[in-house]
Amino acid sequence: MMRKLNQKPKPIADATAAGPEKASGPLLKVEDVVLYFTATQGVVRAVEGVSFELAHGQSLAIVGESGCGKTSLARAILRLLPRNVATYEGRIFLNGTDIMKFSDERFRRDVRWVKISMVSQAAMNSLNPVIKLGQQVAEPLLLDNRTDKKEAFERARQVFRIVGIPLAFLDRYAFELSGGMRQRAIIAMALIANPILVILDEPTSALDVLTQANIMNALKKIKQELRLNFIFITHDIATSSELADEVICMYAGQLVEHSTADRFYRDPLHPYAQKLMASVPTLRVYKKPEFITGQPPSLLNPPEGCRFADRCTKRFERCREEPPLFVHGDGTVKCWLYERG
Amino acid sequence: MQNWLVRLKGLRRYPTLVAGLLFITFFIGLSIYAVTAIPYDEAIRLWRGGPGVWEDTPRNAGPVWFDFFTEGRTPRTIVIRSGDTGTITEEAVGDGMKLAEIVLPFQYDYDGFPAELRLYSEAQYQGSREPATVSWQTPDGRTIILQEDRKLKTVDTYYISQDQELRMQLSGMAPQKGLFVSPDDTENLLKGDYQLVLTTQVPETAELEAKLVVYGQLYGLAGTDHRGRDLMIALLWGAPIGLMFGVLAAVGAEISTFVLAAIGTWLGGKVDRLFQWLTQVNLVIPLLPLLILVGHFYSRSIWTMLGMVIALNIFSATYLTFRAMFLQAKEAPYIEAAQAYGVGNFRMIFRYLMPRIAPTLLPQFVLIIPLFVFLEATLAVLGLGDPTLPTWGKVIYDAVDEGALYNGHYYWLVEPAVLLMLMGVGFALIGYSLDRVFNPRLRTL
Amino acid sequence: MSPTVREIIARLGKFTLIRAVLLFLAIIVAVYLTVIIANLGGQLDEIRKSQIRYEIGQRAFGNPAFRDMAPEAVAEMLNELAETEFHRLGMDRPFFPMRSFEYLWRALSLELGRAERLSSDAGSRQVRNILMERLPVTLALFGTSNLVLFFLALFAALFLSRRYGGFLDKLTIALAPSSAAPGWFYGLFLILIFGAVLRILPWGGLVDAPIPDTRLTYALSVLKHMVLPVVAIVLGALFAEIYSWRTFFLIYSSEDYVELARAKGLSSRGIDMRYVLRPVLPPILTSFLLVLITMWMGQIVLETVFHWPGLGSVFYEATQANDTPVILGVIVIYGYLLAATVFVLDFIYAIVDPRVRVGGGAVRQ
Amino acid sequence: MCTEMARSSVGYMSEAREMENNILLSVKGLQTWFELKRWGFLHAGFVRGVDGISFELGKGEAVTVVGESGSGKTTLLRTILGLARPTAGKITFNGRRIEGQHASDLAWLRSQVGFVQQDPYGALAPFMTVDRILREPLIVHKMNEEEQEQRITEAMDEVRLIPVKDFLSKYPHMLSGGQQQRLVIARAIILHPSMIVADEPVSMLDASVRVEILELMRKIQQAHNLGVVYVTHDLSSVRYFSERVFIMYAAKMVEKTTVREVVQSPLHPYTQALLKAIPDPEPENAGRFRDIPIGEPPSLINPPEGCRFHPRCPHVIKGLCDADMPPEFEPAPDHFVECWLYQ
Repeated sequence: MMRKLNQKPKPIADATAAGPEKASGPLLKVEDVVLYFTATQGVVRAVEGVSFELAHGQSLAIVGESGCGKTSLARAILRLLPRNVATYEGRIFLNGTDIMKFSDERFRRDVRWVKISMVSQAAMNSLNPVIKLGQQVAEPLLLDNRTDKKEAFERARQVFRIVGIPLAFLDRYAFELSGGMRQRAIIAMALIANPILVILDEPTSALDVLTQANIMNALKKIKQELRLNFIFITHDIATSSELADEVICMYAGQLVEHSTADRFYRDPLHPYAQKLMASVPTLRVYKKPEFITGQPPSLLNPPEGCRFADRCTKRFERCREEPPLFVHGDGTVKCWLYERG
Repeated sequence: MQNWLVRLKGLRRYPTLVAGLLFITFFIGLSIYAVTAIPYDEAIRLWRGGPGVWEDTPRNAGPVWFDFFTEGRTPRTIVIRSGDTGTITEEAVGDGMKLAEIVLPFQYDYDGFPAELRLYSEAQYQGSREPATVSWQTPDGRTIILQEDRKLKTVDTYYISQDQELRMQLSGMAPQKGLFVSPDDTENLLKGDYQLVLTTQVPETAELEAKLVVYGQLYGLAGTDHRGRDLMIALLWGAPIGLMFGVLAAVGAEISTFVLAAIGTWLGGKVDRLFQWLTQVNLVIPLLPLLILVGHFYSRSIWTMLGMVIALNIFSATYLTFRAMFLQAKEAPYIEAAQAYGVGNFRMIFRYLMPRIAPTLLPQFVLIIPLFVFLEATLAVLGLGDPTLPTWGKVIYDAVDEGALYNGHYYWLVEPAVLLMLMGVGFALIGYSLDRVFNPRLRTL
Repeated sequence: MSPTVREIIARLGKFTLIRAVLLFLAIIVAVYLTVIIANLGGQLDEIRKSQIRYEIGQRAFGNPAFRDMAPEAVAEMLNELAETEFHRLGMDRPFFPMRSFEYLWRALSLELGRAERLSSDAGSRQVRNILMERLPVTLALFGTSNLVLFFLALFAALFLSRRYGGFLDKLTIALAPSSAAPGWFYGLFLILIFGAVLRILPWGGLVDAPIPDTRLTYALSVLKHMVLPVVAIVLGALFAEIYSWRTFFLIYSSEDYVELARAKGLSSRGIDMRYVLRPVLPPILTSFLLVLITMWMGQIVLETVFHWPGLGSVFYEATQANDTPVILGVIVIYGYLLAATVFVLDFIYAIVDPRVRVGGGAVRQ
Repeated sequence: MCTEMARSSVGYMSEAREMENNILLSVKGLQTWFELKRWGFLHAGFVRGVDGISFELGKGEAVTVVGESGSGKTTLLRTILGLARPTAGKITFNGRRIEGQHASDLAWLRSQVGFVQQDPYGALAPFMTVDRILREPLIVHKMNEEEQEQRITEAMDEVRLIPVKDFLSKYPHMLSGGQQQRLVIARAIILHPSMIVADEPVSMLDASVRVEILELMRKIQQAHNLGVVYVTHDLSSVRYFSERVFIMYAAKMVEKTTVREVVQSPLHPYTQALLKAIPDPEPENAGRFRDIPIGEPPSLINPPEGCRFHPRCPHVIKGLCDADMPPEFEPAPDHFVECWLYQ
């Protein structure tokens, strides 16, 4: 029932990507990205040197408890930095080009909402209350006169059909839409500029179960048909498995494990990931969930050595030093248990 | 209340707040000094005037510190009383009469001419009034007869500077100038010893007294107004009155609106709609004209004005801002929890709703005070201030009414205006910085 | 389908009609309150009676029969006539409720009879003419100064909202307290500097002494006279408004949809216009309404200080001349002006805020 | 497990006899509507929060209500707590009637029902210390000084906020999410209620802390033989709350059964859709599409005619489902469902 997207609109201002299929290296390569904020009590070390790669056509889920830095990582990639940013370093390669070196203006013109777009966490009031929906969705195409008005609105109608919003909603206002519809409008807005990577930050956490499932179906369809890559950020482990080919687990601002979906959801490597999986209640098979004692460390002055040490049952004396990222099978894990590889 | 203290300690980082607090402590100090140095009834006596109160002060004299700007020494007021510096000599001349001669000497070495000359005299005796001659002796030995046979009343005031015959006698020069120059050099002043002599023949039982006042151009720290009143009294006493009116009005208006908003929002329904509509009515009532109507018909006492201002400000527009805040607070889950364990309406309003919004009440309260301080001044400037009280507004009213700007007495207007401004700015400085500390929405910026 | 234009107009019409009715009710209550306060000491009745006696006296002179009567007889006859007249008008009935409503109606329709001393430039003694003559002059000054204030504050606030923490921003924060003083206060200083010392601008008044003949020179002269009053009014509220609106902008520009707009790559100018300015207009209008209300009050003293022949100065003259009907008249007119201000701003609010224009959901009690 | 309470499934006993055979809460045909006003006085319809619900809860028994946002579950809780006035039907607690009473004469209910809310930080007054928060309900119920001290320490011990004196002077913002929720639970049990109403008690907590709080509530329930009504939207966590589960949709209870039955053989199409929609953390999910009905939860202001799920139901029977409201059937013992498929 979803009209197959016959022709893909000509990629616009296509300076970097030479079309997803032909590129050799990974779609996205993140190296030692660091992001600190200044708060009244001191410097919050939200993202502490995260590195990973994302191949073409692969979708990545980033999971972790609240305050582990997953949203900050997404903002770092899309360079959406708040006023109180303290340090912002590292390298981000998009199809081989380091977009961290781009000037803000070039980043705005060539990357943000051209190559990478985002569906933000607070979808409920991410729509401008005083402007009609169609205008807001088509807006990115009208910037720097990338396309004319007619083609922009045609594209808007296309993405509305893809995410399943009745076309009549184009000239309605945000307050006339239900939660589910608003969320779909935000997703449509992210697709409008035909990006190659879409970051989804808790897209459905505020919605009811059926609407959430519907939106997950829509995202899966988009993933297959438009061959889009997703980075899916959520604290809900079960929902993350809906869209994940690979999984990254974050804890206290650091990447503690990066492995394939099969490995992570069946038999995760890192002790924290294991505990996390154990604490998720399952519907169909009965298993008694466990909980993790204690609380995540404060990001103002994080502890020395492994940050999960004081909550980890498998702690031993090596854990006093900070473990590097060990390669283990086709994943990586930040834990001394895997020192021998 | 512990986290309030933490926030208050954090205020030091706000320079504007410290500046504001300095201003206000200055005014509080001024008020305390005013109330102690010049007790209330003394201030009222000096301000309301009455017989002889303003005799010794010049009219429209500038403040003393003007002298720094003019190189020369501007004349100050000299008062010569027969009792002390002046002398009375009496000599019996038979059939119950005596010849009395009052000599009032003074030394005059200022650069400018005096503003005015006046001779006050008292002659207590029965029977018909006797004539007296008044003469003026200059340093270079000349004697000028001011008055030939002036019939002295029991209490007599002789306005020398306004004496037209004298002016004719001095070939048209104004007496306060003519009497102080030598005939051949009428431009610059003749310094030296002068004296005024009053001779009269009166019954022996008569008691005589006289006082010559040579009014200077400058007087006191603040100068004087058109009636010769020392402005310092009004400038000092303006502070406590302004503070009292501003703070009491703010307390009355803000606290009542705050409580009503809490009640109206919590009870909701008809009560809330009624209060909202009353705010509409209040918006439409012209506050100042109504105050003036009351002042005009009934009484201009400061207490009536205060009562009316508070009454008319209970449903002021701030009701709507408070209502918006309370509506938000009312949705908080802890309110529903309190309902669940049985908290009644009264306790809910006063212990659950109000403490939540109270912190934002403080900046609003402080910001309202200057509005009321200026309201009191506005009433006074319209001539409707409390007639008895010496306030800044009253001084401004007199200044504007007497055209201070036209004839150059700028100090008369500027002094009260600057003090009024400083008090207003002081409170506003505190209010705005408190707003940045306590207003939750601002803290996140 | 989205509501058609006709539906929007119908909804706006209904919304404004309800607002208008509520406002008119508010005016009635406000004026009734004024009438009650005015007559607490019976003043209103005194004035009414003296006006009636005056009319009777006028009529009596015309009648030759009285001319040759002894003066006491004439006075006694006039008193009698006055008493019958009072009775006919029911002046002896209790004030509440009937006569108070009668006064209310007379006040509302501004037929307050003759002023006691004042008279309009055109010579009429009717209170209504006196007031109507001065109204346009006040509106002209009030209108210009507040338009200047609104746009100056709006764009300054928008400009500052992007320079949070900059020098200009800190300057505004430091200057914001200056608005604690009302317009007339700055007026005094302006007259002092530009009128008395520099003598480049007129002290006050509406137009030059020898009235210029051509319309153009007349208008220019009026404009010249308006400079100081307008600057005074604007200074009286400018910095406080810039500060509060810049805070609105800051709070609203941290909203999620502005974040998304920035993420979408909109330039900061584009964001300002569509994503910050428009959603912030409703709260700004509400805050500007409160400013206008205090402005109306400040108008009285300001016009007096600048000798600007508007409603404010006629009110001041009335208080000096103890002319009660004019005082009452001005209060009623101010009531209407305040209501009109509230209505206009409500109407603009309805147009600007789509939730009202398109009809948001009903409010759950 | 909680004590399985014997009761006859079909008929409802009169209130008097309910008392001695330990029915704690009985709800029959309950309706709670809110009037909607536009511009303050124009009547603009009703929000039908609860629209014909019946069930019973024994002493010491826990039951879970699964419903999504906008299903009326919060209105049901507020009605049980006496905060929302029912517009029809009967609701009795320990044999005493709740409906028809004015809020002020429900004082007796206040101490009998504890309330645990969803947002731990929001449920605590930010300007009160822990001591003050726990003392308020005791003051409202006029307890003397030592009784207050004794109950506060006892409640804090029970929720393991120890050492007690460390926490007493703290403010809510100084506590972690888990500690805040413990304090909410302490406040809910401090009046020694006979029932607890919990509105999504753990949904805002992190996964690691969630189970800890659930186990704490189970322990307290068994220790004091409390009746508990849990409300959650997360079907997969129901098994850890209670034995029985009610599925709520558009202000009605569409299915009432045990947890095992609801997972193995859900009857109502909406429950079936829910089960299909909820993922378990398995890698295969990425490839599969879930076959679930599209559409939005219905508005409670003018709900659809007949069965409220018919616009989204895959097995809708034209002429029947979209016309009349299905009554409650019992196709299997203790398994009730409101759906025409089982007539």
